[in-house]
Amino acid sequence: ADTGPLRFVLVPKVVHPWFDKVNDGARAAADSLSQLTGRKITVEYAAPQTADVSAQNDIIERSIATHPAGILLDPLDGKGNRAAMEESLQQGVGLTIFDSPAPEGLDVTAVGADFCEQGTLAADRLAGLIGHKGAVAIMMGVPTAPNHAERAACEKKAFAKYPDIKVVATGIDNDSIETAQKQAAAIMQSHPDLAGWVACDAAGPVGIGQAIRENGRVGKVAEVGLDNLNDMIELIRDGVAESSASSRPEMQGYWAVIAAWQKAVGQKTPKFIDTGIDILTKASLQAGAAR
Amino acid sequence: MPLETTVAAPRRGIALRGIAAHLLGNPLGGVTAALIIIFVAASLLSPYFLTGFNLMIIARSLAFVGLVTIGQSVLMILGELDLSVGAIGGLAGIAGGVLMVQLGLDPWLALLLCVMLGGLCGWINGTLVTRLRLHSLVLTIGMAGVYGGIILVVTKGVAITSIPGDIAFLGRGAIGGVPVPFVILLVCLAVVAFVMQRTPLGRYVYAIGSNADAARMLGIRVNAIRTGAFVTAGVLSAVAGMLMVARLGSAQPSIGETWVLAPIAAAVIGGVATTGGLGSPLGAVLGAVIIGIIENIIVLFGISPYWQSVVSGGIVVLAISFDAIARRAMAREN
Amino acid sequence: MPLETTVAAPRRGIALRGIAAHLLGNPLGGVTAALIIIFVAASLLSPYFLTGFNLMIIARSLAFVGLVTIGQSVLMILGELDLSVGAIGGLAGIAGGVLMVQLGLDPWLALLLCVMLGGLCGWINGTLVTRLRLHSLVLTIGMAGVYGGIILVVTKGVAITSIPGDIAFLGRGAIGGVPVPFVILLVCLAVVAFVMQRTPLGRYVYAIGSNADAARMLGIRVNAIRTGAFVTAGVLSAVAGMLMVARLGSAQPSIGETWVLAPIAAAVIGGVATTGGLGSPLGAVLGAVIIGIIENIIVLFGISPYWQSVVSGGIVVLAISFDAIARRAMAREN
Amino acid sequence: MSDLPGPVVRLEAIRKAYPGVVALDHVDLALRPGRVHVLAGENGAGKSTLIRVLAGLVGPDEGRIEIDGADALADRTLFGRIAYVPQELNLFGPMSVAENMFMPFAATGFGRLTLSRGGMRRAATALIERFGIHAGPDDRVDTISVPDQQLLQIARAAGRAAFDVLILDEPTSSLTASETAHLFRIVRELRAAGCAIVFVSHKMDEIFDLGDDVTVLRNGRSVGSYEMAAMTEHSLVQLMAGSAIALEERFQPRGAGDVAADPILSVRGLSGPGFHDISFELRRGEILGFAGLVGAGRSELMQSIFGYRPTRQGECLFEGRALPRGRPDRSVARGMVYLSEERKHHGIFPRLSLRENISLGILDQLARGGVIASAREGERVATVMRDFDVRSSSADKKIMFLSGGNQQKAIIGRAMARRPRLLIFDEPTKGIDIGTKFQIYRIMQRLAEEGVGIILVSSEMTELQRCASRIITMYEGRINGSFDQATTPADTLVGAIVGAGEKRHAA
Ligand SMILES: Nc1ncnc2c1ncn2[C@@H]1O[C@H](COP(=O)(O)OP(=O)(O)OP(=O)(O)O)[C@@H](O)[C@H]1O
Ligand SMILES: Nc1ncnc2c1ncn2[C@@H]1O[C@H](COP(=O)(O)OP(=O)(O)OP(=O)(O)O)[C@@H](O)[C@H]1O
Ligand SMILES: O[C@@H]1[C@@H](O)[C@@H](O)CO[C@H]1O
Ligand SMILES: [Mg+2]
Ligand SMILES: [Mg+2]
Repeated sequence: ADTGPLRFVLVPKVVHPWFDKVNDGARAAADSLSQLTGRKITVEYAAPQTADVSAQNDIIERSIATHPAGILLDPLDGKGNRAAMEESLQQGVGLTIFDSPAPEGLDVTAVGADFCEQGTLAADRLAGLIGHKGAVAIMMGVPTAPNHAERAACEKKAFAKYPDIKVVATGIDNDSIETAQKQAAAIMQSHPDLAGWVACDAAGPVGIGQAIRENGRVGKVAEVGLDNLNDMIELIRDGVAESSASSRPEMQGYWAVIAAWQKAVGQKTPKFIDTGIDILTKASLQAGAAR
Repeated sequence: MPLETTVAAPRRGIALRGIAAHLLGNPLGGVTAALIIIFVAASLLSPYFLTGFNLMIIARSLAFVGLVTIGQSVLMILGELDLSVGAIGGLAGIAGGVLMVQLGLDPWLALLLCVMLGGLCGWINGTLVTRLRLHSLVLTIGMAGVYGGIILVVTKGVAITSIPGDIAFLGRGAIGGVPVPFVILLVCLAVVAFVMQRTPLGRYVYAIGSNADAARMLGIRVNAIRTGAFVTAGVLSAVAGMLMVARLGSAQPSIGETWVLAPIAAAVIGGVATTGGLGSPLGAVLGAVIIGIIENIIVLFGISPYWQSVVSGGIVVLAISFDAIARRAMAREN
Repeated sequence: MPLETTVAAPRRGIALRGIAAHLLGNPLGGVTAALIIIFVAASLLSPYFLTGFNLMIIARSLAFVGLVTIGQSVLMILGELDLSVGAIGGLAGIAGGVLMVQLGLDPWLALLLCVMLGGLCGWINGTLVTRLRLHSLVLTIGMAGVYGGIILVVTKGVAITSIPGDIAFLGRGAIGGVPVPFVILLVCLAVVAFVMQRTPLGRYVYAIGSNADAARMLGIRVNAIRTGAFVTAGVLSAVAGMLMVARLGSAQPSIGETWVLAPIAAAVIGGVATTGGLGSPLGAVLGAVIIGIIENIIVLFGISPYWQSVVSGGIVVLAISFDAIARRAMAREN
Repeated sequence: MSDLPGPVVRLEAIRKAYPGVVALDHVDLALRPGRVHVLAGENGAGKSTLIRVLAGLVGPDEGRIEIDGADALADRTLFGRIAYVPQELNLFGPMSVAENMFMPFAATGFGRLTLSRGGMRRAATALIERFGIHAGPDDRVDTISVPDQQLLQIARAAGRAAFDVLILDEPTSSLTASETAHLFRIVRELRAAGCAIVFVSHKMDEIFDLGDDVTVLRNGRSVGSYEMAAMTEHSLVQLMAGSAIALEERFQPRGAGDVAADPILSVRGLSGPGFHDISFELRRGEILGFAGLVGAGRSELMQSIFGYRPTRQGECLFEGRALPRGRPDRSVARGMVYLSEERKHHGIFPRLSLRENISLGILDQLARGGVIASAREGERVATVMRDFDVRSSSADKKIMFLSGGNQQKAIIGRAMARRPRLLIFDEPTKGIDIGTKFQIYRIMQRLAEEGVGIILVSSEMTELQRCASRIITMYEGRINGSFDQATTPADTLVGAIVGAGEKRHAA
C-alpha cells in the first residue's frame, strides 16, 4: 500500500533567501528519496510574508488542512507556535523541526546546528578582532525565535568573559535586511565609539554591513557575520565584515526531509541531527572559489 | 431598476439571471455573489477546502481581522478612517502581557483593562478629530506611529511570554466545534449590525456619513457620535488583540501589523464607501470572509510564497471588479 | 467674513499677528508657519542642524519621498488615492536592475524603459479605476500587492547588485553642492506646479476634484485626465525608484516600501484634502519637508530607536494640529 | 402663431423612464427664437427631466430632438448651441469666481496651453457687473453667498459666446426681488437679440412677467402649449393641478401674538458674524416674517439663534431659559427646529432613502425601547408624504433622485413632523409648486394657531404678505424696522429692505 506519493510542506520563518537554500536542500533530498524508493516524494514551500507568528500559524494550519505526509517547520516562537504544532500532531501530521532546537515535550525531530556554539564562535572571534576591549552591539534577529534567542544569549555570555568588553546596544531586525540596516545606522549614531557587531540571523549582518558602509565606518567598526547569503559573502570579500559563522541551510533542508520521510514511513528518528557550522573568511572563500 | 424589468425577468426567465438580478438589487448582492463564486470554485478546485478542519481554521483566523473590520466599517460609514486600529490592537495585547505577566494582575481584570485601553486610544483619536477638526486619515497615520511606537518602547521588540493559561480557551477553545474567537466575532457583529440597522444611533451614523452638516442642523450630536465610533473601533481592535494574545500564549509586538489595509479592503469589497453613508458592517465582514478564503486557498493550492502577494492582490482587484462588471452587464441587458 | 473684519484687523495690528493673519490667509500659510517653527526650533536645539552637510543630507533623502508626494498630491486633488505608488517605485527599480545587470542594457535606455514601466503601471491603475469605476483606494491596495508581488517573484527577495556606475551620479552626485536627486525633485515640482496652476489641464484637475459631475457636464474629459494623473504618479514614482537604485548602487526589493503613507501624510500636512479640489503639489512637498526635518532631528538628537516612531508620529499629529489650532485661534480673535 | 419665426428647436414624442416612474411620456416642445417659453407644472411633473433631455445631458428612451432642423441625437455637437442653468447649484466650490465662469477655458477662449489669467479676470469683472454679482473675480466660490452663486451659475451659461437657446431651470428660487428684476432685464435683452429662452419657475408673477409661451406638464405628459397672453393665473394653475386653487387665500394665524403672554423666544442684543445688535421677540401663535436683501444677514442670524453658528454677544431666551450657544442638538431637544435655505448642503442626505430622510427628524419619537419600530416609521413617513404631497415612486428611492421640489417638500414635512414649539423656516417654499405651497401655508397657520412660534424668512414678498402676522426687515446685518403686516403698505416694506432713508455704508 505504501507506494503512493508523499508530499511534505516546508514552513520557514519568512520569505527570505536563506530559506531558499534550505528549500534547495530539501528538494535534493526529495529527489534522491524518490529515486531510491520509487515513490513520488515532493516538497511544497509555504512561507509567511513577514516574520509574524500568527501569520506563520495560519500557514501551518492551512497546510495541516491539506493532510500532507509531514510538515517541516522553523518556528518563529516556541510558545506562540505551540498550539499550531500540537494541532499538527493531533491531526496526525508528523512534524520535523529545522533551524531550531526541539520544542520541549513534543515528539519531534530537530535538525540544525549547535546555535549556542555558533553564537559563541562569532562573539569570540569579534572579541579577538577588537583586542578584547571596547563597546559592542548585538543584532538580535527575531527575539522570540528559539535559535536566534539561543545565539543572542550565548553571544552575551561569550562577551561577558571579557571584562573590558561591554555590550552597549542590542537591535532587533526581525529577519529583515532593511530593518537591520536602519537599526544599525541608528545605533551607530548614538554610539560613536562602537567597536564591533555580531548578529543572530542571516539578514542582520547584511543590514549591519550596509549601514557600516553607508556611514563610512568601514575599518572603524568591525563585524563578524552569520550565515552565507550572497550579500554576506560580498561583504566579506569587500572587507566590510571580517568573517561569518555560518550554519548550512542546504544540509538542514536535506536532513529535515530525510527525517520527515523516516517518520512518515514509521521508522524511528533521532531527537537531534546536527548539520554543523562553517567559518567563512576572505581566505576560505578564495580557497573555495579556487576549488 | 425600472418596473418593467422586474416584471419581464421571469418571463425571459433563466432562473440564474433571476437570482443574479435579485442579488444585484440587494446592497449585499455583489459581495454575496462574489463570495458564493469563490466558495464554489474553492470547493471544486481543492478537495481539502470543504473539510470541517479547514472551515474551522478559516473561521478562527478570520475572527481577528473581522473584529477590526467591524469597527473600521462603522467609521467608514461615518466618513472617517482609522489607520491606527492595528496599532491599538497590538498595544492592547502588549498591555495585556505587561499586566498579566509583569504585574501579575488577574487575567480577567487585565483583559477588561486592556479593552478599556483600546477604547481610550479610540477616544483620543476621536477627540482630536472632532475638537481640532483634523483629518482622520492623517491623524491616525500619526497615532499609529505613536501607539506602535509605545509597543516598541515597552517591549523593545521582544514578545512577552508565559501568558496565564486561564484565558487560553478564548483564543484556542471551541464551543460546539466553533472556535471561540469566531463566536465572539459573530456576537460583536450581531450587536453592531443591530445598532446600525435598527436604532436611531445607527441611522444617525449613516446620516452623518451622508451629510454631516445637515445632520448637525437636525440636532444630531455629530461630534459625540463620531467620537463614539472611534471608541467602538478601538474597543473592537483591543478585543482582537487580546484574543490573539490568548491564542498565541504570548504578547507579540507584531500583533495588529496586518490589520490596517485588509479591513479597509474588506469593507470596500463588502460595499462600504470610503466617502461615507453607504454599506454595512455585515457586508464588510463578508468582504473579510472573501479575503480570508483567498488567503486560505493560496496555501491549499500550494501557490509559491513568492507568488502569493501577486495572487492575493489580483484577487482583491477581481473581487471589486466583479461587482462593477456584473452591475454594468445587468444594466446593459435591460 | 463680514466686510468690517478685514478693515478692522490692521487697526488692532500687532505686527506678528499681521504676519500670522497673512500666513493664515494664504493656503500655504499653515504649512509654511509650521515649517518655519520646526526649522527654527531644530536650529536652536541642535548645533548640527544648520550645517551644510546636514542640510544636504536632508535635501537628498527628501527627494525620493518628495517625488512620490508630487504624484500622490495630484491624485488627491483629483479626489483619488494610489496606495501602489511605493510598489511601482520598487518595481521600476528592480526592473532597472534586471535590464542593466541581467540583460546588460545601456543604463540610460534602461532608465527610460523603467520610467515608462512606471507610467504603464499608473495607466493600468487609472484605466481600471475609470473603466470599471472602481474605488481607487482599494484597487490600489490590490495593485500594490500585485506590483510588490512581482518584485518578490523576480528577485526572490535578493537585491540585484553591481548596477553600472554610469548612473551613480544621479543618486549620489551634486550640482553646485546641491544633490542631484533634489535638483530633479525641484524640476519635477516646478513643472507639475506650473501645470496645475497655470494651465487649463491643471485647473481641470481641481475642477474634477471639487465636482466631477459638473466637470463632465462642461465637457471636460474627466476619465482621460484621471488616467493621466495616475500615469503621472506612476512615472514620478518610477523616477524616484531609479534614483534610489542609482544612489544605492543596487536594486533592493525593499525600495518604495515606505513611500506609501508618508506622502499622503505630507500632502495633508501641506493642505491637500483627501476629498479633492484643495491644496497644491507645492504645499504637499513642503509637508514632505516637514516630515523630512522631523526624521532628521530625531537622529541628530540621538533619540533612542525605540522612541523614534512615537516621536515622529507625535510630530505629525502636532503638525496637522498646529494648523487647525492656529486657524481657530485667529477665528476667535475676530 | 403663423407669423412667428420657425422653431429653432423641436422635441418630438420624448419618452424617458426611471426605475418606477415614467418621467416623460411622449412630450412635444417647440422653441422659437426671440420668445421666452415657460415650462409649468407641479413638482415632479418632469420639467427638469425635459430640460436635461433638451440640453443633451440625458438621452431619451424614445423621441426626436431637432436643433436647427438637424437630428441632435445623431450629431451631438448641436447641443453646444444650448446653454443650460441647472436647478441645483453645480459649481466648483474651492475655485475662483472667474475660473467657474470660464471653465472649460479652451472652449471659452482663455487658454490653449496656458491660462490667460489677466484676460479671464477682466472678462469676469465685466460679467460680474452685468449680472450684479457681489463678489470679486478671485473670490473662492464657496465663500460667496448662495444667491451670488446662483447668479454666477447663470452668468456662466448666459454670459459667454454664441448660443441659440438658454435654459433657466428655477433660476430665481434663491434670488430676491431686486436680483430677479436684474436677471429679467438681461433675459429680455437676450430675447431681443433673438435667443430662445426656456424658463421654469413656481412663482406666478414671474411666469406672467416674462413668459411669451407656456407648455404645461402634468405627471410626465404634456397638457398643451399656449400663448401666455391667453392665460390667467387661475387658468394656468388649473391646467397644472387639474383643479382650481383659491389664489387670494390668506394664512395669517387667527388670534395671533398674545402680547400679554410670555414670548416663546426673546433675542437680546445678539451680535455675531454677519449681524449686529439684534433684539426681537417672537410670541406664541404668531408667524413672524423676516424680509431683507441678499446678505442682509437673516440666515446667519437664524443659524446663530439655533446654535449652528457662533455668536459674539447677547443672549437668546427660549421659553424663558437661555439657549446654550453652539449646540443645535440642545435647541432641537428643547423643541426648536431650523430649516435651512440650502437644501443641498444643509437639508437632504443624498445617499439615503426618502423614508430615512424623513424619519431622521423623528427617530426619537419612533423608537420603542431604543429600537426603531419599522411599522410606525412606515406610517409616519406615509403621513408626511401625504400631508406634504411628496411624490415618489417609492419611499425607498434615494432622495437624490427625487425632483427638487419634492426633496424640499420632504424636508419641510420632516421639520413639521417633529411637532416643534418653535420653527424657523429659511426660504421654505423654494422651488415648491403653488398648490403645495398653499398646503404648507395652511399647515403653518394651523401649527401657529396651536401655539407654535414660527419665524418665516422669505425673499418672496407675497409669501410674507400671505402668511406673516408681523414683518421685521433687516438691512446689512441690523434690524431696521418692524411692521404689522395687515396695516403696512408694500412700498413701505420694500423701502425698508433696500435701506431707504438710512445712511449707507461707504463700501
Ligand atoms: N462679504 C462676504 N463674503 C463672503 N460671504 C458673504 C459675505 N457677505 C455675506 N456673505 C454670505 O452671504 C450669505 C448671505 O447672508 P445671509 O444668508 O445671512 O443673508 P440673508 O438675509 O439670509 O440673505 P438671503 O436672502 O440670501 O438668505 C451668507 O451665507 C454669508 O456667509
Ligand atoms: N435620475 C433619476 N433617477 C430616478 N428618478 C428620477 C431621476 N431624475 C428624475 N426622476 C424622477 O422623474 C420625475 C420628474 O422629475 P423632474 O425633476 O423632471 O421634475 P420637475 O418637474 O423638475 O419637478 P420640480 O418642480 O420639483 O423641480 C420625478 O418623479 C423624479 O423622481
Ligand atoms: O538561522 C537563521 C534562520 O532562522 C533565519 O532567521 C535566517 O537566518 C538564519 O541565520
Ligand atoms: Mg425641477
Ligand atoms: Mg439667507
